[in-house]
Amino acid sequence: MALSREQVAMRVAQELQDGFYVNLGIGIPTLVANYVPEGIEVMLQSENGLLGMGPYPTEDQVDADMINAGKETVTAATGAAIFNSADSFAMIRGGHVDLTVLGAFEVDQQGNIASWMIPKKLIKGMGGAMDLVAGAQNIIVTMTHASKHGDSKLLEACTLPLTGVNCVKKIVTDLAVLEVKDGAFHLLERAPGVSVDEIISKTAGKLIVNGDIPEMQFA
Amino acid sequence: MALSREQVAMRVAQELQDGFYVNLGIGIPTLVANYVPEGIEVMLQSENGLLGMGPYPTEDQVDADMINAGKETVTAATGAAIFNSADSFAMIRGGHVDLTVLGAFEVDQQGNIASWMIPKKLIKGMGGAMDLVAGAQNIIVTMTHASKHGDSKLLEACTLPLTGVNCVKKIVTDLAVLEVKDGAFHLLERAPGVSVDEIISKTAGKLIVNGDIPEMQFA
Amino acid sequence: MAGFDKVVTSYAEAMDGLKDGDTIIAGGFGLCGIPEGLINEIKRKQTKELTVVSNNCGVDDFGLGILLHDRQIKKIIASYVGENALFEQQLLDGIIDVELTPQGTLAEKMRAGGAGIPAFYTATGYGTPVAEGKEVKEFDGRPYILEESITGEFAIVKAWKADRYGNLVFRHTAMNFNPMAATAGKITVAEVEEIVEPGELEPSQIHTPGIYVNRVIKGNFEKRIERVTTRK
Amino acid sequence: MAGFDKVVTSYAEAMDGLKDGDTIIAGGFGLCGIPEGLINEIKRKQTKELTVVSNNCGVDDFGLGILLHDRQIKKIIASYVGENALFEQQLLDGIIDVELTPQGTLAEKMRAGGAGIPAFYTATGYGTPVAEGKEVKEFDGRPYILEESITGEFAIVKAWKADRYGNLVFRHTAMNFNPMAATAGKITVAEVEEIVEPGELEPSQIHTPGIYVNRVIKGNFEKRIERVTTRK
Repeated sequence: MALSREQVAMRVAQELQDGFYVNLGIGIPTLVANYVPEGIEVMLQSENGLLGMGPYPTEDQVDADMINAGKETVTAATGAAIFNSADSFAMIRGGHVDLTVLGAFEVDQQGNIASWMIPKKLIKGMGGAMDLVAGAQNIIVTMTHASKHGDSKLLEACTLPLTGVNCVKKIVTDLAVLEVKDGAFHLLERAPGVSVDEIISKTAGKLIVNGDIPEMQFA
Repeated sequence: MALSREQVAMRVAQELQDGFYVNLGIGIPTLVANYVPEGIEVMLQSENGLLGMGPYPTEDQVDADMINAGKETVTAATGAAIFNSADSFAMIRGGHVDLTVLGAFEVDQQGNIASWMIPKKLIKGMGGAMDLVAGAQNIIVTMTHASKHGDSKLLEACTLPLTGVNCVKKIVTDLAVLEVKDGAFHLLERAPGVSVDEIISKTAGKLIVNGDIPEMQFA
Repeated sequence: MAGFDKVVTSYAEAMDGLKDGDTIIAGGFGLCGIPEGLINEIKRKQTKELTVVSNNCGVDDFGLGILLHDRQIKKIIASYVGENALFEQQLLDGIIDVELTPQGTLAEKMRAGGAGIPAFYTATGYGTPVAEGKEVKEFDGRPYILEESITGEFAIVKAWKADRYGNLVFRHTAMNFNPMAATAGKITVAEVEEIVEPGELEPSQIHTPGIYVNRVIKGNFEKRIERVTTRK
Repeated sequence: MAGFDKVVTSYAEAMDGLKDGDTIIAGGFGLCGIPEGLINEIKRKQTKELTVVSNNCGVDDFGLGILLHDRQIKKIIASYVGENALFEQQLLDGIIDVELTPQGTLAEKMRAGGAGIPAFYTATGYGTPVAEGKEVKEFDGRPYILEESITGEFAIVKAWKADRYGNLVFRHTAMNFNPMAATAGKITVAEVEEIVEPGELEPSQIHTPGIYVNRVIKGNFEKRIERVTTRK
């Protein structure tokens, strides 16, 4: 069965390593913070200028001057640093953030990603997404494998305006975990109960299936 | 008679305006701070990262962490700001410093300046001089009009490696005040008791002498 | 003798000299850390044909969004304008022009503008619509695009504390774009919560040195929050 | 679980991994704000063929100058090296190579290196020997030269206070090049006067966020002064 949003976040959280500085995008990526494995510490970067993002505030703690990149009220974790947006993106562009997790409309087999614009429908702007995909050491994309209409989001070539090129390394969808390399999607894991055939049928781009594909493990 | 170092500094100080941010180079330029006209406030920038440089410290106040661009111990004036060297040169390069006063080996009629290197004799490095002459809104050069051997330092074209091009606006020497524009030195004032003929004889570059040249006034 | 006293007491004085067609660089991220009173004054002045450089354009009835009602903005350079229905309508109607710019590139363009750096290379946006018409150059085998700096006739920023010399300190994440914006204006105006005497701010803890700031005004802030999100 | 605890207790550990031929970016201006103990450790290790990027090269018997005695430095990128007789001798003898770089350009090259900006344009040095071999481009009718960024295998910096996460605060003008240097090393080591617990440094007053710092060591500093200048 396809994973829930929470399960996708749980699976992504397994990619975290102790001491990682991580930037989590809006939506499912934000949920990843709830599933950091035990025994591991990560520090969250918020691109408006906060390293060491804490949990949401209690009602008493709400402060208009303390928000995250999603414009939500947040807190600073112990040992946090706050800086201006140029310094924040210096950090991102300079490759100092270990991992970025973000959503996308489409990803293609070259590791290109489209996530910010649907011509004539959605022109809100790219915010920090282009900087993040150009700068992070490692990028994981979370999204549903296919649209509501069943159209694959894992393509031979993106059809929408791009956010970045040759940058996506890993994809966690509601159906599978895939690696992107050498111009193809490589199937690594499948969601519990989801068949390889279903994944093949919903992947429009070049898909490599090598040997037995294990099911994802959730503790 | 030729001006003393102190008199050159006094004459330069007459160029200061209320509210000016000023960078003073090593040597005579440093002395300018002693002659700020009454009723005027200026703020001194030291390019290692200090805006609002105060006087030298008393012996008790000496602090290894508090130095100026000449590596001398200094104090911070009330209302000073301290910042890193990239921010300091952003300030300089970005044209936010109103006036830079610095010494030179040679200046030419195009406003070019040579101040940092004598091939095979002196190769210490340019420090911040190239940034200062490229960035300041206004540059005044202080130097002796001619060398000990009588060679003019105001040339048709500099012979030494340049610090910057087309940047010097005004020159205060021990003999004269000159403006540099339209490819020539324009004589504005002469030192008390110094004749126009002497200045002409010691100026190798193109010199424009227009009408009567007044003597410098010292209060 | 004015010396370095930058304090002004009226908004009219704070925005004096702003004229039709000017470029305004504005600090703030969403509604956080925005110079509310200075924006209101621009609305009051009815200055037109403005180019506004800001990460966002406020919301319909707050922040820079209020300048849309009377069509004061001709062009906006921003990274995200998705919170504003009126903006979208004016964009579709061709009343307003938008230059969408990646957030980090925008921050760096402002910094470069203030720092005398006319252009810099970045990998951000390479291969995307952002790269169209821009120079590409490879360094170490990776392609980068050339981005030019931004300056404006005015910069308007919001700070927490200022001293009379214009030294600024920002509070928490209300810092955001404000320090870079402050460097990029020919005239920079800071609207602040508190004005203190010179010497009260620790020199090495000043975020924006006074050299960048021409005018300081004490403001009253509503500090509206876009998304109040809490835990139990 | 190491988490984010960056504190090491020996200089050997602090400089572990440094090898012949590496590039080291060093903070400090003259003898002010230099990582004295880390420099001593590099001398002890006798690492050779180093490229050192630093505004200055210390004096004969203190700071980076001590690395000259055993010819550990192959090349230095600096703005001013006039305080060091041994340096001048090695330069004349062709033992050491020097790339003189304007001070502001040097600071910006380090910042760019840390910030993922491979190159930027500056007017500094145009028309001088510094411009030789560099691309020139006009913006608004003024010529600028293209300067490339600098990074190194190691960065060594000196801070006043650090917390265990590597957040750094610098003291007075001992800040100088340290914050930029800290961003430009693959491995950045901070030698500090005091180590405090996370949470003790005010977040918005941290000069260098811990993300840039890999190792922190508490040092003992002589803090030699080059020119003690006093008034009565």
